[in-house]
Amino acid sequence: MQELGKSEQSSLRVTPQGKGRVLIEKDLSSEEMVLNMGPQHPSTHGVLRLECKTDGEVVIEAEPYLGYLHRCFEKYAETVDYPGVVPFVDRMDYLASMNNDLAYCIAVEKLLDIEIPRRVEFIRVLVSELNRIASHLVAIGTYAIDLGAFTPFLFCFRDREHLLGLLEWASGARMLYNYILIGGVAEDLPKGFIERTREFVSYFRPKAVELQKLLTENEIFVKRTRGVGMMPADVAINYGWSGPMLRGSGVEWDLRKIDGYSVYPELDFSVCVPDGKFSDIGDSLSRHLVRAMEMEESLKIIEQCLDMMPGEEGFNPRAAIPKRIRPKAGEVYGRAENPRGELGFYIQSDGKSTSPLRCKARSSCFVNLSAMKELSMGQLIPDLVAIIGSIDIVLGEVDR
Amino acid sequence: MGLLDANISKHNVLVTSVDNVMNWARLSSLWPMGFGLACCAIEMMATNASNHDLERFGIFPRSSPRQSDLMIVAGTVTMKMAERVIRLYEQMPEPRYVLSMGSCSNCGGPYWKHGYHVLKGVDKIIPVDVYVPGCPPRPESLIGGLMKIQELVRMEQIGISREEAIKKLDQKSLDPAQLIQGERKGALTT
Amino acid sequence: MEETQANAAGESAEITTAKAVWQVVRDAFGEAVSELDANPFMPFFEVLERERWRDIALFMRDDPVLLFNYMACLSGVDYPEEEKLGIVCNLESLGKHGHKIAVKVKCEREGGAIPSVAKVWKTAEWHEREAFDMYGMIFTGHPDLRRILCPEDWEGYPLRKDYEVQETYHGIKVPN
Amino acid sequence: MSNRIAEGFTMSEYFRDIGSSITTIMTGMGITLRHFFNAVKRKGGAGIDEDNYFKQVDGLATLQYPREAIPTPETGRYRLYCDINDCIGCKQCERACPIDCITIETIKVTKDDLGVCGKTSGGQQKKFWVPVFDIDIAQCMTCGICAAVCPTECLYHTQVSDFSEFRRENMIYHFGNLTKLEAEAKEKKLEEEKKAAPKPKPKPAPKAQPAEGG
Amino acid sequence: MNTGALLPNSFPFVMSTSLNAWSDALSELYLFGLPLGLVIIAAVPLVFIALYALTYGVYGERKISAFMQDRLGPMEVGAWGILQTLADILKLLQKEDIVNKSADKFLFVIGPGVLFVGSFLAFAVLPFGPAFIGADLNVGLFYAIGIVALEVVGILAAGWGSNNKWALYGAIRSVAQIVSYEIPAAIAILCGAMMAGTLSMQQFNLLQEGPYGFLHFFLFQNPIAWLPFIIYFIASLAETNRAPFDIPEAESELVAGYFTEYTGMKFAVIFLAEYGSMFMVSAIISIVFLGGWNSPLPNVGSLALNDWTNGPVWGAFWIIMKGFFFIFIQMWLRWTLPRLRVDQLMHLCWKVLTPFAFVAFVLIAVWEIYVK
Repeated sequence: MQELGKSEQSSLRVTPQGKGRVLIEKDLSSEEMVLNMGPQHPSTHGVLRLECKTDGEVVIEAEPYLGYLHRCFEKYAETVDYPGVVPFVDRMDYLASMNNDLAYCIAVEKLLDIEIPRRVEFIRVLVSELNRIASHLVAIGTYAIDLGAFTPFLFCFRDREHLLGLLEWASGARMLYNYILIGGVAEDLPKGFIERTREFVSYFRPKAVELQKLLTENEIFVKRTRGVGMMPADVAINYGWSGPMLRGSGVEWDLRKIDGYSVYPELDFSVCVPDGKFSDIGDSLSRHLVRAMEMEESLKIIEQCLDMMPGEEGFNPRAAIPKRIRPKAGEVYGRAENPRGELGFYIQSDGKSTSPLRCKARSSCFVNLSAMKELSMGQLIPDLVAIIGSIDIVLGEVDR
Repeated sequence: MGLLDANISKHNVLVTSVDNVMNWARLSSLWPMGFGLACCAIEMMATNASNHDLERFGIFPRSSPRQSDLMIVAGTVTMKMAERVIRLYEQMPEPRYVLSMGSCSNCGGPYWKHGYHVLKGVDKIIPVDVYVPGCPPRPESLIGGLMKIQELVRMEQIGISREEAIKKLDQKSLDPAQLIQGERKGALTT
Repeated sequence: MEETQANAAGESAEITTAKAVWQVVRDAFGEAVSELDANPFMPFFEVLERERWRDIALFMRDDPVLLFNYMACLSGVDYPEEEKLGIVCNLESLGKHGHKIAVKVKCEREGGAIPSVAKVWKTAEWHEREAFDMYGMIFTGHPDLRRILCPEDWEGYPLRKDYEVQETYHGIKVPN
Repeated sequence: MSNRIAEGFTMSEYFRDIGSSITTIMTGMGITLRHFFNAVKRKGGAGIDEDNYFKQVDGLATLQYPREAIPTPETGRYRLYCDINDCIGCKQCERACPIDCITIETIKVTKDDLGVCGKTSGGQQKKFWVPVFDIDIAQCMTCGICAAVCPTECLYHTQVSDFSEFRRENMIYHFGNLTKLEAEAKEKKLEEEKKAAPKPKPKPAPKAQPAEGG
Repeated sequence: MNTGALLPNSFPFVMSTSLNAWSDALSELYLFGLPLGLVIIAAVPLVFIALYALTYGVYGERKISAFMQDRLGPMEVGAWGILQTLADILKLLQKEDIVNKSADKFLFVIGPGVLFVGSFLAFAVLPFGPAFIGADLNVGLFYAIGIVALEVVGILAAGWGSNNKWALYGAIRSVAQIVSYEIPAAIAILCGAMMAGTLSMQQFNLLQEGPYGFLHFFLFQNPIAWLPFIIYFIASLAETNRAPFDIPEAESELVAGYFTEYTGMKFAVIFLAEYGSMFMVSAIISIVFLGGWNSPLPNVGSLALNDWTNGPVWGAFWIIMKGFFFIFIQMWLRWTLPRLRVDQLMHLCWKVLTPFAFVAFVLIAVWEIYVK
């Protein structure tokens, strides 16, 4: 199969040259053209702009331009107090707000050194895994759209709607929750939430299988993604990739296992790495597969959370929230596994003010996207679209 | 106002009925340009997706500005993006409408104070017809906003400009303060 | 990790590995690096001779004992009271040794320059561009040092503590 | 091209490719056809907090919004609403709001007016008139921080979400319980009281900065 | 009354069984020395096609796609959104007609026209019944597959004239695709011609006439005929730029392909042309392989189903139904599959479809000469 892909490339006068580099043979005289893709383009997932130098259908080089959604998060974090940052953190990676909040709260709690009630921990893990599924559904759905299949996208969004309903029921908002607070959660889970979540899990499992049959196993989809956008593991690490992107390159690295934050060490789940049978390790298909497999793992985690969650008698979700959050002077780098990779917060506190002196968000998309230039070299335009889709960028997090 | 305008503005039957048919066509086929910028874009996608399905109203997203009638500015417009927003707006053919979706494009939203790189409201650069509040607005809110656009299209006629139509609709629609009063009474009674 | 016992045990181990790491770097570069600040949150040391930062980085990446192959984060920081700008790099040995450490490099506030490590860790390329965009320090040897988030013709460096927002940008009023 | 075939692109692979294409395409088409025939069913209108929610999710998922709507959960945070009768003018929400979309101006209630000003529904004596309580709904990001700090729980988010407007100005909601004239009168009264009894330090109500968005 | 009777074009003929007499009489009608009657006869199918394209094509596509995707599709414009397409067209009429300053104005304007004419010219040789045919050319089939080349000119003119890079990409891709797929398509159709021994469209239908209904169709006359049938169907998808071969208008890659810059009515014309050619290829495949206007029902003993369901009005009904069936399959494929890449498209054409088409050609020739 992969040989087939190569032969197709060779017909377009592109020959691989060592590590992912290609040489475009000049057997015909042709001119380069600069193609400006974005910031308003259906496949750039927002407002990314790619300046592509193209030779016919072949992209010689694609230079990403960011900043079209630069919303000054870091400036804001310096002006509002610690709990006030949470809503802005929500708006960074708007597809996985719960995970963002978790990362931020972990960083601040590390600085504050406070103990979190156990039920709060379980609630946090539960909602962030629910949100992880929702986020992966969007990633898979939009990837399908990028490759021209519209129906899987709508199936993904239909199922995501149930997740949003669940999260709205718990937190009060559909997308940007402000639910996980420093030292607790905003509210306890509503009555019946646990049963409904169980029902969701049993509802979603067959849908995931259907999605797999409809999209992932489709030969055209495989042909479009297999062997496209190859990234070897060592280069991926050098680029600072994390999350499904790095796992797609075959590195078994998941912060939920490595850092073991929250109650993840107690939960039984595996780190999803492609086995290399269905896909070539490091290509776009692997990254897609990792996301699809992670949804299943998240379902497992959710089930375990529901089973292990301590009772709600006398539980106050805000009990551990400090009245006045003013950490002592120091610096901290706290991180958590976002659906897109490692989301870290470097927070610097001077011990005097109630707002951080410096709050840098190490966003996973920003780092993952930085390899775009290398990934896009010598690809076809349709492959470029497939590669952007497989990176699964959220511009809110890239530009912050 | 010219002589012809004066005559037309009297709304004779023929002109109004043709106008009504034309307005019906326009409001039944509002093709928006999917102008996803930020968080609201996801809600816009959710509105287009199965659960709310904007296609019920004939609202069918196009990716080229040339074929769209409506620009849904969904998300934060930044300084870097502002010029492109203007450009895309200018690429759209008349008659065109702009719906500002979400706090950020209404007035800069959460970023209105210290957001050095955020445009404080898309209405500073292009004329906006309907503002949909929310951060992000629920799909229902967006549909409500689109219904408002349809009302506006219905109101516009030969001799009634967009501004006049908005003014008329504004008078017709409930004052939010009144609405709150009613809500307050409701809250008090329960 | 919020469990206090596990916390104390885990982080002290972190500090001991950090100490060991620092010792290796100290042995190789001597006074070029400062003492280790062994705080429980984020143990770090500072590169005092910043011209050698790239060598230190390369050493940290390639030394078989250290193998810091993964740069998690590079944050620009403003130190107004010291009249300095700086960067904080969080390094990790991913999949090899698993240890972490943070490194700080500082430079003068006006016209300061820090050697770029974009060639050492490719991820640093965009992080450094962002730090340049936000703080205005120069990274010498950077392959492509341009603004990344703000427009090319933006005035000032937004995250500096003394930043004043410009009045207009291309005719559009910026402040509210 | 020929060297590629030498690299292992064999005839059997060629036919296997065609075979797998046909089978996977058929599977996909079977799925869409099943959905096509399942379109006679419609999803029910149960809210997520109802027990039968997941029993009603088969078939077409579309909700015809202006005609039918799934109820928003009770916890839904949408339009910010202030029950001004319960507001004690403590300004905690104004301080807590990360984006300053609430503007409050208060006037201290004179002693003889305490009865007129009344008590909150919780029985707490109100000590401030609140002539200006403006919420810029267009700026509000429905984070719920203000509602969390409100001591009398008079500020809360309602489930109403569909309230778009033609004009930006209409989105600034005025909740103040005094008209401008009344407010002036009260201020004058307070001044007089202060003059009469200079013991408590004259402390004019701190003027909040107008937070006009436009 | 049968369903076919509801079609507007057939209404005057419902009561009459001697349709030919009607058409003969009509063709005698001359006005000021112009053959008005003939024009009417030729125009009647086209009126239907326009109606079809307006209502069924677009509306049907939206509804079918919606049901496949668990949604409702157009609902609010008319009952069940039946007037949606009408509203779209009326709206597009009112839109501002933008021509780029930097566009090649001549090509830009002529592009959609050529496209429209190219896609609708082939309808001249489509027989809608024993008497309904615009021009019964003796090389009708050849004409039909040849006229598609005009569409390429239209697309190229539109894409080049727009002076837009996306449009140019779309146009070039489209030209490469259509020209390539002409070859397997033509060979597959030639297989059919070989079985019939004629190129006349009307002759095709007459040859597949018979009391046993579908058993007389070429698809079932020859055990190898399914191969060119499938090849032509796949190639026809590519020729009409339908998914999974819709790379010239690939929305996620090329914004809107060669019609990125078109507004208003010009865009509507391009849209209609697409649906027109969709019907055309469906009609050709049903004429060549599935008996055209012949009823598929066989005579079973005393139940003379075939005889009852054959006739002028029934003929139109059957060919339209067969066309709709293939259009449904086209839509079904479109809303299921991802899009192919440019090189994979060419791979499919040159390395899969063309060799198989040749194989089919040889096999059918052998069958026709030695077995039959």
